[in-house]
Amino acid sequence: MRRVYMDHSATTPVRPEVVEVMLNCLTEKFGNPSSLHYFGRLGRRALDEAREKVANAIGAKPEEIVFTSGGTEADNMAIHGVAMLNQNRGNHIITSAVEHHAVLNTVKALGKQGFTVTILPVDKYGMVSVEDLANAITDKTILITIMHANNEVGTVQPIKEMAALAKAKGVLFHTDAVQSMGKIPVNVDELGVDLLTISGHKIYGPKGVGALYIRKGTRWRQSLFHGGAQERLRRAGTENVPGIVALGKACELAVQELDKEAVRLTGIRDKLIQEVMEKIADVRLTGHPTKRLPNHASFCFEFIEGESMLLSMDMKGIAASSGSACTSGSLEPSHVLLAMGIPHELAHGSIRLTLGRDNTMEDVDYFIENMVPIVERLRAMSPLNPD
Amino acid sequence: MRRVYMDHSATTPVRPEVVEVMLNCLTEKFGNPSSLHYFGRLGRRALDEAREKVANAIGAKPEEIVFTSGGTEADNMAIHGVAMLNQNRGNHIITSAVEHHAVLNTVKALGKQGFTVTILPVDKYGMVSVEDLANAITDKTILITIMHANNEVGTVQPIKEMAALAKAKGVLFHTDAVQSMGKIPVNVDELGVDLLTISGHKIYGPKGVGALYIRKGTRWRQSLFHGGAQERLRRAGTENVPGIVALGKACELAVQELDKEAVRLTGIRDKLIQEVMEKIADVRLTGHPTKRLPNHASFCFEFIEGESMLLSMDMKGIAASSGSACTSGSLEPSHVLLAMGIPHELAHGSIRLTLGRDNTMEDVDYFIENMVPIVERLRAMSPLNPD
Amino acid sequence: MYSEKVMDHFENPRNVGEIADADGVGLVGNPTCGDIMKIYLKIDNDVITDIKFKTFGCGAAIATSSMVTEMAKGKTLDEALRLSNQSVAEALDGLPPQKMHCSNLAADALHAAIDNYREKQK
Amino acid sequence: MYSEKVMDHFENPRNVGEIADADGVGLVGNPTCGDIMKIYLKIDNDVITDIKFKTFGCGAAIATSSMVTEMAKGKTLDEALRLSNQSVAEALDGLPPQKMHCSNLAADALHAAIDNYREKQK
Ligand SMILES: Cc1ncc(COP(=O)(O)O)c(C=O)c1O
Ligand SMILES: Cc1ncc(COP(=O)(O)O)c(C=O)c1O
Ligand code: FES
Ligand code: FES
Repeated sequence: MRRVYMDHSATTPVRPEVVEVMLNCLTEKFGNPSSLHYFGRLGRRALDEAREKVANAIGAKPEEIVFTSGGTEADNMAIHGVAMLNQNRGNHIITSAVEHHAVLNTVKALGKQGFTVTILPVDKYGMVSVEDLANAITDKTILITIMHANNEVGTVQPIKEMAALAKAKGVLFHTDAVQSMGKIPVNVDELGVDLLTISGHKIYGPKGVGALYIRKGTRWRQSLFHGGAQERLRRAGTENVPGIVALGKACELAVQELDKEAVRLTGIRDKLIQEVMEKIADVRLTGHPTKRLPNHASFCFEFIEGESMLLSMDMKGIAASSGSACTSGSLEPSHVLLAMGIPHELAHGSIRLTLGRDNTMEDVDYFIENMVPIVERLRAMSPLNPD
Repeated sequence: MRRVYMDHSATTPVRPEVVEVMLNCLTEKFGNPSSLHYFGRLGRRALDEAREKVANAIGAKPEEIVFTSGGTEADNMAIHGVAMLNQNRGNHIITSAVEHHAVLNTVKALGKQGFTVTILPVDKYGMVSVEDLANAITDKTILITIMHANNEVGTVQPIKEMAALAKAKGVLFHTDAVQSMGKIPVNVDELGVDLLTISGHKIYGPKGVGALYIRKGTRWRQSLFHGGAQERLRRAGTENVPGIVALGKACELAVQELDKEAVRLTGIRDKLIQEVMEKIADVRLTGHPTKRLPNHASFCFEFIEGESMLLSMDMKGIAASSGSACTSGSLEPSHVLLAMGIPHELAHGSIRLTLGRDNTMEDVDYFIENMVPIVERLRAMSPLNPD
Repeated sequence: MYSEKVMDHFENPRNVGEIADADGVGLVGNPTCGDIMKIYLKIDNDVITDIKFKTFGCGAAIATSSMVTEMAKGKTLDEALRLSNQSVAEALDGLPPQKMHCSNLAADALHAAIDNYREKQK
Repeated sequence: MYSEKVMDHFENPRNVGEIADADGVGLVGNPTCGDIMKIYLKIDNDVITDIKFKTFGCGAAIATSSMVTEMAKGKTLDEALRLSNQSVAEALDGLPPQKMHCSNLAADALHAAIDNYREKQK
């Protein structure tokens, strides 16, 4: 069966160039970077080079990069570490209603530990308002954490404006750039952020590795793990050298190819959106119409439910995802769609199509060809369908 | 140059069978296990199979295994999670003076947060006394965490007796089995432990992956990470499927080959110890003479220092490690050797040789051949040498 | 994640549709996830002679709807009332744990349709 | 981690040994790591004519010992006293940050040996 993978925001395959460098660190350069000997030095060098690559990719200095086990750990580490070190300065943390759970749940947990939390609303496009943020900052505010681009609807936030505001008020700013990395430019100085999260498996690197950027001089301290002195005491545990080296390579390639790939993907995405809106009735684009990731299309289909669409698509070899309650462990529909004011029932019918390196214009044709009858069939079965 | 790697307690190369299954999950089975579609289901199945393999290897049930980013995270997770959930029952935690920093520093950190900590001493062999443990337990004790085998001196602790004691008193027992796994039998029921840590990169699996066994019904809760609902809410973050699958395979192979390999390594190790003691004067075996890991030989050489020995050995292609202050980030000599009553100066001259799959009897000859003149040369340079 | 039987009923659902002059109609919403199911009955001499459904919901919701209509057809109302969520799930070779609640929807909709019929008879 | 020069001085240390009838001897222990260094001086007309060392310590300790003896040989005592930790480390093309303290050992031992000689002259 033809297989069309359109779920690159969930995860990506590891690309061959990355597999290659990774392999090398599993077998040849397997030494523990803390070891003095030849093997250890090879490991250490590989680690140093990877750190440089990651730093270069986001415009940072190598010593500002801490490697983690993924985006989730980096988000936790950023937020918890700032909160712990700045308790004496204030106890107010600001985030947005559309953050990934790695941010939202971490902030909420702090809310139960004596911190005051403001969760900023978003507009119907999933956009946070800079004015709302300005109004929310108090002299107790120590941290603002707002994602660069949203994983469910692709909306890109005005991080630059918000970070500038934070800076003017002396508040630290963290952004989760897990989804934006490799799709739009991510530069810590241009964004003006103090902390920034990336993850390997969203950029054709492996799962289980990520990085946290911590601007030099940022009032942050390690507060999650205790153990060895790795990562200059900022993250205990033997370094995942193969994963880190792979992340380095993935970052390097992502940045090299960004411009070309963004143009190509935008073309495919725009065709996808256009065709869906044209060929299928009662469908709504979710997220911002223009300020969105170049590879990201997301919709709500009226009268039908996400999981049954996904299953039907899967039978045709199409891989996508949904924010439907029926696909989530919690049985709650996506908090992102709800925060955008989309009613429960409509949120139920959400589908996310996220494109990547292997997708082509033909994939769009294949998708539309198959999706039209799927929607028809499921709508014919739906008690909500007015026809 | 001939290269003889004798530092398997620091880390191991990933074996080819493990590389193979890992590779498969980087490229083919790359799906996110949380995804509904074909690719996601492949990832989920790979994850489930790996969980079964790890569980089988230690006599556990699959649902009792939580995958982590390594031994360090698993140790932190075990200790912190028990402490957080049992605060209302008591605030006393017992550990030993020879634990890995992932345990020791975690327990000490809790000591600063209102918990009372007892750090049990060890005898000259690095052995914890069951009697000492019995005397230390109070009605406030909620957790005992004592490692199965020591990483620096190879001493194997009487976990079975200690865990039985804990059980009789209703105290939870965690053991760090990072070093024992694959070298001596590790079975959670035979040991009688409630929680147990393993790490991939010590058993020919990759770095950056580990597992925590949590016996069904254990009063433990996740308390490190917040985020997605992975690992049945016990560990947030996209699962490191390639690493986990590799860990599963590594565990399977480790157990299959354990008996044969233990006999083979014991033979090489015994020859190594015997030759060192015979051919080099003023050297002391550290750790227990018999109750030690089959692949583990460790010594203190009088009058000379560890790092300079390591560097000299490295010039001959021999990779080993040392608990010398000069090789540690902290400039403190090994807390393990000091806890065993070895004086600072002697601890300075420690060397650890840990054997693995590729080592042969010839490696011992090569080591001795080269080590004898190294020791001679460094002793001739030493102001401490009485000759 | 779903059994072959679930996937078969999802792909080829039995008895989809409406009955214009139904003797009983049941409409239920699933309180946990918000899914909705509607069941139409034709009843002759206390026996279900025809049954159709319409469902807005997940794969399991559609499959259990289909299965429950198959199981109910030809049964007396009392027999049909004894069809439980459990029995529907079993007939589908089981459902994933987090999807067990979906089978409630189907059994509840059937029971609601029978209640509706009986109300009208009074 | 170490520069080539460090490794060269570690592998082929200059001036290892003792001087039986030394004019000055300095013995210092490194307070941070516990390493020990002993330096022996032969002095003629305020000039260091011979110098030897013995060191118990890390690679950097041995290399800095070797380097400091090379640097001191032929110098007047006042010149030798101006040899700092920093200049020894620089002569070795630098040391890793966590090893900078090792160079203290070498300079300190030299200074201690000179002090010892001057004490004896009094
Ligand atoms: C926006 C965002 N943040 C964080 C994460 C978590 O990253 P990871 O899966 O590497 O833990 C993800 C993806 O899962 C994400 O999309
Ligand atoms: C006994 C022991 N526990 C824990 C660890 C930490 O494991 P990891 O390196 O996977 O974090 C190690 C090794 O580093 C170890 O030897
Ligand atoms: S009926 Fe909604 S999840 Fe199944
Ligand atoms: S002198 Fe001891 S660490 Fe260098």
